[in-house]
Amino acid sequence: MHENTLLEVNNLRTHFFLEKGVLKAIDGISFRVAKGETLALVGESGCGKSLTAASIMGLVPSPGKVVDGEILLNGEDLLQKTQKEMRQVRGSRITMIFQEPMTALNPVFTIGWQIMEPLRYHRKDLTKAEAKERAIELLDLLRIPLPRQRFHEYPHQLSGGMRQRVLIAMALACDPDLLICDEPTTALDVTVQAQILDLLLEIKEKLGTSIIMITHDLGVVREIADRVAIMYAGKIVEENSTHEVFNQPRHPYTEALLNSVPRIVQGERQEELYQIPGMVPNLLKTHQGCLFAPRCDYAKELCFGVTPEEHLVLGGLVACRRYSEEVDLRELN
Amino acid sequence: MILFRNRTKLYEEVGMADVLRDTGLYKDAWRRLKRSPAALVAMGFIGFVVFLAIFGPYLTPHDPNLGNLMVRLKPPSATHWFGTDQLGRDVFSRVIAGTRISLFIGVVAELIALTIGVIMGTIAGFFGGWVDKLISRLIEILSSFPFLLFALAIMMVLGPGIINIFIAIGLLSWTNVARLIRGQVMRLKTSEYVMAARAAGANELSIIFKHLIPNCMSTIIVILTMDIPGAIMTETFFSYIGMGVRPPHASWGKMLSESRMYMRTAPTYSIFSGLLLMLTVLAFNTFGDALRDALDPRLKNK
Amino acid sequence: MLKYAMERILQSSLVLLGVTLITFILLNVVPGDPVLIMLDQRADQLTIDRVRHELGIDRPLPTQYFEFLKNAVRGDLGTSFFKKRPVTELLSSAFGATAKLGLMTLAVSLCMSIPMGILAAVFRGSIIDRAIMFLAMLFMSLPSLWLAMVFQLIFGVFLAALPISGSETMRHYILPVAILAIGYAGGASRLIRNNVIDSLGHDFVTTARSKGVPEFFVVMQHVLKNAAIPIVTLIGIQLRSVLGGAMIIETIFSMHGLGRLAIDAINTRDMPLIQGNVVYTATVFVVINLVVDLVYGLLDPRVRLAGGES
Amino acid sequence: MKKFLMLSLVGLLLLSLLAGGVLSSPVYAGEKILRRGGDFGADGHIDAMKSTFGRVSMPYRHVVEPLMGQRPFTYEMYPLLVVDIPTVSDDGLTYSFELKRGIKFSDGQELTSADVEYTFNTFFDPATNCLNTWMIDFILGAKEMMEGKADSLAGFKVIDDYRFEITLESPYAAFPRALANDYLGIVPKGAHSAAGDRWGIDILVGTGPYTLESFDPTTKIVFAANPNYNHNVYNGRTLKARVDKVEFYNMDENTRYLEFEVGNLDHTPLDLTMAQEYLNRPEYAENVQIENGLSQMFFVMNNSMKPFDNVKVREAVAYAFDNTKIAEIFFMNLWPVANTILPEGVPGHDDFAGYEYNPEKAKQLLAEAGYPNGIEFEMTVSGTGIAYHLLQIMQQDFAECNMFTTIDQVESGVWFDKRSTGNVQSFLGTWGPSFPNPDTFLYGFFHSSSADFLSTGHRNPEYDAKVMAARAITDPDEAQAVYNELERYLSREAFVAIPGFNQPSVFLLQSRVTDVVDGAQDGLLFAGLAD
Repeated sequence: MHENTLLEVNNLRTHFFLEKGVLKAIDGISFRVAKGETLALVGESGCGKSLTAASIMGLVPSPGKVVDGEILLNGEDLLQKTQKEMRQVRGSRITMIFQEPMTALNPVFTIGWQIMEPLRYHRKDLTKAEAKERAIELLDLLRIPLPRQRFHEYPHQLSGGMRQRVLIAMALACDPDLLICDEPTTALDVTVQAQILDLLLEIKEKLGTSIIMITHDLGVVREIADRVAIMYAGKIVEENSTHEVFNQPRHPYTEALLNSVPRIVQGERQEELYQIPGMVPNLLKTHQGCLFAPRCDYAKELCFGVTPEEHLVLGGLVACRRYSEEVDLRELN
Repeated sequence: MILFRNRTKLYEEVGMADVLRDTGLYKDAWRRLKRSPAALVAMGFIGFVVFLAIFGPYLTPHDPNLGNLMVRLKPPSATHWFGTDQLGRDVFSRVIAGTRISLFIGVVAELIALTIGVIMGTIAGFFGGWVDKLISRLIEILSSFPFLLFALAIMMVLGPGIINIFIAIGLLSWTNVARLIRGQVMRLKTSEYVMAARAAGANELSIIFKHLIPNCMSTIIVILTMDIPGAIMTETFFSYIGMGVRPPHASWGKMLSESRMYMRTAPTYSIFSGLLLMLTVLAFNTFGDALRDALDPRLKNK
Repeated sequence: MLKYAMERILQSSLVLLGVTLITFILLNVVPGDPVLIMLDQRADQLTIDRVRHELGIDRPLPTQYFEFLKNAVRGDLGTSFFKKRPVTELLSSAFGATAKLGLMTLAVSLCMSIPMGILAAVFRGSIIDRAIMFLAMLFMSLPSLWLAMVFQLIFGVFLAALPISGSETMRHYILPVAILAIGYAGGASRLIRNNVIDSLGHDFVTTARSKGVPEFFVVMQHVLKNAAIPIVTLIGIQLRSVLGGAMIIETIFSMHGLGRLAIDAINTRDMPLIQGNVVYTATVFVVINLVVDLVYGLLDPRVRLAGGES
Repeated sequence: MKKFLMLSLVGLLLLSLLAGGVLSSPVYAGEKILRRGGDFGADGHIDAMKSTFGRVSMPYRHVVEPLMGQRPFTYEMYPLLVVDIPTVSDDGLTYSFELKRGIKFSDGQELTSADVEYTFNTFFDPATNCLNTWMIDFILGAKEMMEGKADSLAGFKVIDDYRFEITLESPYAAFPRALANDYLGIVPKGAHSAAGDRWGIDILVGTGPYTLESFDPTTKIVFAANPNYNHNVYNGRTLKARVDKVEFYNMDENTRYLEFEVGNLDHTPLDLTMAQEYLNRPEYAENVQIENGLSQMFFVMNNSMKPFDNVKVREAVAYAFDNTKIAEIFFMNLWPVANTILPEGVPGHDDFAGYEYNPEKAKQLLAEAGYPNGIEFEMTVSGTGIAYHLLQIMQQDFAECNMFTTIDQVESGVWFDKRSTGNVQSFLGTWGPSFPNPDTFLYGFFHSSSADFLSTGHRNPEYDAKVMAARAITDPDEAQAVYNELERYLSREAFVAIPGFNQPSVFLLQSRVTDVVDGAQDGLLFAGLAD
């Protein structure tokens, strides 16, 4: 384990036990987040990226259960902690912000109250007045104008961007080590998105907080992430530095994802937007081989039979047959 | 115990959105209903009661209205399974005979209430403006009325008889239906597909009948099941104040209110009179609850 | 706010006017002549005419109604035909027992239904939920008439633990309150459960949990305050119904309340008393609706500010 | 604001709890309270003048007494406020009275002729709104008063403080009996006029054995003993209230029985169907009391309506009404069969054996009347009492006689509306006098003036004239003969109504109740309680 590793997830499996069978929503993923690093978890909806966040937070919903793996925060396994101990971690060491700023705030409490709430449970040393000062400080930090006035307002009086800032302020209240952002900008206007991302970048600089950014927006990834983990059907198919992923996508799925983003190059119009053929596999069924194989342009017969292993590549990992030692690298092109 | 998101979102999240969408509304509801054993038991019981209501007259071992004064208020025996009542009539036969009347009152009264309620609610919700104001005031006036007076007035104007009990209960309880339907229509009115239909040049009548009412259908079905026990209970009240079905005919409510006098000396009379009523009400409530969960989660706040 | 209240009061006066007018018309349509009821055994036409004149029901109908309105505005609801007492006196004396019975019923039913509803919602789908919901359903299915008899018999006669009827002491209220509260609690706990479940599904619950808020506070603060609005509506409806008087229970337990007064009035076609009852019921209806609206404002900032700005 | 709201709600609840505790009725040690249950109906007052109901006059008599008294059960008339039974002039028109000296109202005022005069004037004053004027409107000047043409009763003459005379328009032999009615209770002039609308509500002053302590119209009336009561002598002993208080509770029927069982009530009327239940329970058999009274129940057919306009049809009903079976089996002989309109003990009664149940004969009579396939008619009933049960039994018997009936169960208001306008086709009616007076039946029920009000539909001028003439007959034997003839006409010739049962009073009485004078129903006025 590296000195500067903050979070290490090893072979995490989260399954849903439904009447129809066991749904392997997360099926053995591993990744690391270093201190001060931003990791982007990228994938289509339903690939299990939000559930990964939930697993880390210890908030997996009821038919679901973490069945295997380790989640090490500074070396402590969160999965071994009791509910009560987990509660001490949530909101203080790991915090989270959500996709829908409109609904993630409780409409019947003032934003001040809600920002002070984590302090009430995690920073018992603070008096009420101090907590209030801290909240206002946070509002100020997130460039919310007139923080003292806003403090007493209710969520419905704020715009979407403002609410997301409030959520971030709330998440930062106890100086967390890790901030998980679950598609924080998806529900926002483009201009507001940019502001929020800038803010996040700034915070990262200032506070040195590690961030897990869950998103399907590759633009966001490019802007903010240090490293990227691409998820597909409950597995991480590729993990590498942002630069590598964007310049040298190794996994066919990553490649496909990148191709499906419209690129506007001056004077040139893309004829057709690339679409990934086929459907996301039904995770209730047992699959053999690579889950992406049915949709993969490069799939060989072998891909349907053998589950691909992870292979070390330059700066990262990729789970594709094409990188196994046995395969001739020349076949790649 | 801990919920991460609500279930719909959850299924979407884990790639099971198809579970939610691939079947039709009713088929889907039926599938969900089948999962609840309580609902199935309730449904079975309702089926049994309906069977009794239809075939009851052929099943009674004795004439339910014919008494033998020699065997008044007897405990259960081989000839009289549930014992006899104060006029020596067979309680078992009367309970079965009462099934038809009580169930009929429940269903027909509720259908009447629904018809009026749906029409009024749709008109108020769809047209809005002064029509809505008028109907809303009317509903308000009717709800702030002494129930008994209103019931009496209707019964008086119509005269006594089973049919009029239906109508009275129906006229008394349409306001709730109207209120619910009104709210739902108002919501649906601004929905995208209604807008689309409008944009496509559909006239108002066809919007109401093609779009609004079918979309309220699940609400309507749920209200029907949930309010039938209410109507059956109302009949008990009518019987208590001596305005029930015409003697010597039996209804559950009538038997219940008459039997309570003999609770100490002939407890079985009272217990058996009330039992079927209670179980039926319980079955309808249970079934209605499950049906609502299966059909229309939006109705939860009723 | 004031403007809103004024508007509501104006609206409600219209409702009141409508209610009294319909009552008046109904009473004149419905068979049953108070004079004939009063003179049950025998009377000559002279007496009938004289009594009719004395009660003022020989005047033209519009005159009767306007006279009633004129006096009602001054707070005089007339004198009961049968009870020979001022209607306001009768109503206010009966209000005591009804209000006591009603408020206690409401309190007890809420004390039962709120924990029941929350527990069932929190343990949704579990055996606890099923047991509680079955109990609630059973509560709803028990006819109060029958329950009253059984309770009187068990607690009053066999165990001799509680009084069978009357309203003199607190002990007298135990049985009727229990019977009424059981009926109300059944429906209420189901509604509360559903609302809590609804609120539990909201994103802010996840937010709260992600902040490390203990589950108890998640439910008691975040969820309950959001589920409170439908519960307040429910309390409003229940309050309205308990304050209307419980006809059967008041009769069976010999309580001097409004429900019984209403039965008497209607049975005897006691016009002033019926009108008084109607005015009272409608007023309660309006006042409670207004209060419920105000409470909404207290609970939900969105409503409050919307009201304040208009 | 929120806190305030919560606090006020909690406060309200606490307050209501406290109020409940404080309001508990105090019971003093050694105080004897006789508790009676009953049904007050919808009445909120106890002013017998303004009511026609026994439920009002019965409590009223605890406080206010009429001039004459009548022993319960035996119907023996005795002077109560007057020295002796009044003497009548030779023309049978003028009665002379003399009041007992020294009788005081409970407010200390002494009873004088002025009070009696005031009472009679008040009785006929249209402003009083008395509902019972028709009972004695044959007093001279009564009609003028009721029409508002006179301020005082011409037939009432005060001679001095203790003596007065009353003159009638025409002779009426039973007049002194009429004075024994509760609604003619003598009220104190000063207190009554001062009380105004509150008379019978908060204020009730009389010469009676009790005073009104409190009156809550829907639940409870409390009377306290009047210690100065001394003018009612029976069997040589002065009657007095033997308990400190009498409390009347207005209760639902079933609740009354339960309260009786736990010992909270000393007396409650008992529905006949329940009487059998209690007789069958050994621990209560002793408590069931039955007293034969003068009330008769008969099956009334509206003589003006088809098919009952045909005397043959009415005769057929006499053969179809199996009152013997009902009395024996359903009433377990607690209610005797009545075969005549006039009950035993009333002049005019004879021992007619009645008509037996005979479907063949009934069918034959129907055929003779032109209904070979039988008749259909409607029987109306209000409430769920004894008549409701009886009609259902009779319906079965009738059906065997080709009489096909429906039972129309109506709400009480509708009942009165329908019956009092002559629109009921048939029903079970109960009628009874307060003393053995055939006139109450013959005039009160079957006179043409009742044809519509009581839905008898019976109109026969000849009969009317005979009834009116019979009123003036003072010779008992002559009266007996005339009444007998009229009775025979009603029950055996014209079959105006079919006699059914003699209706006794049935009630539950605790064994600790002592000193019941004669009949317990009314004799409870002076009953005591064993320790």
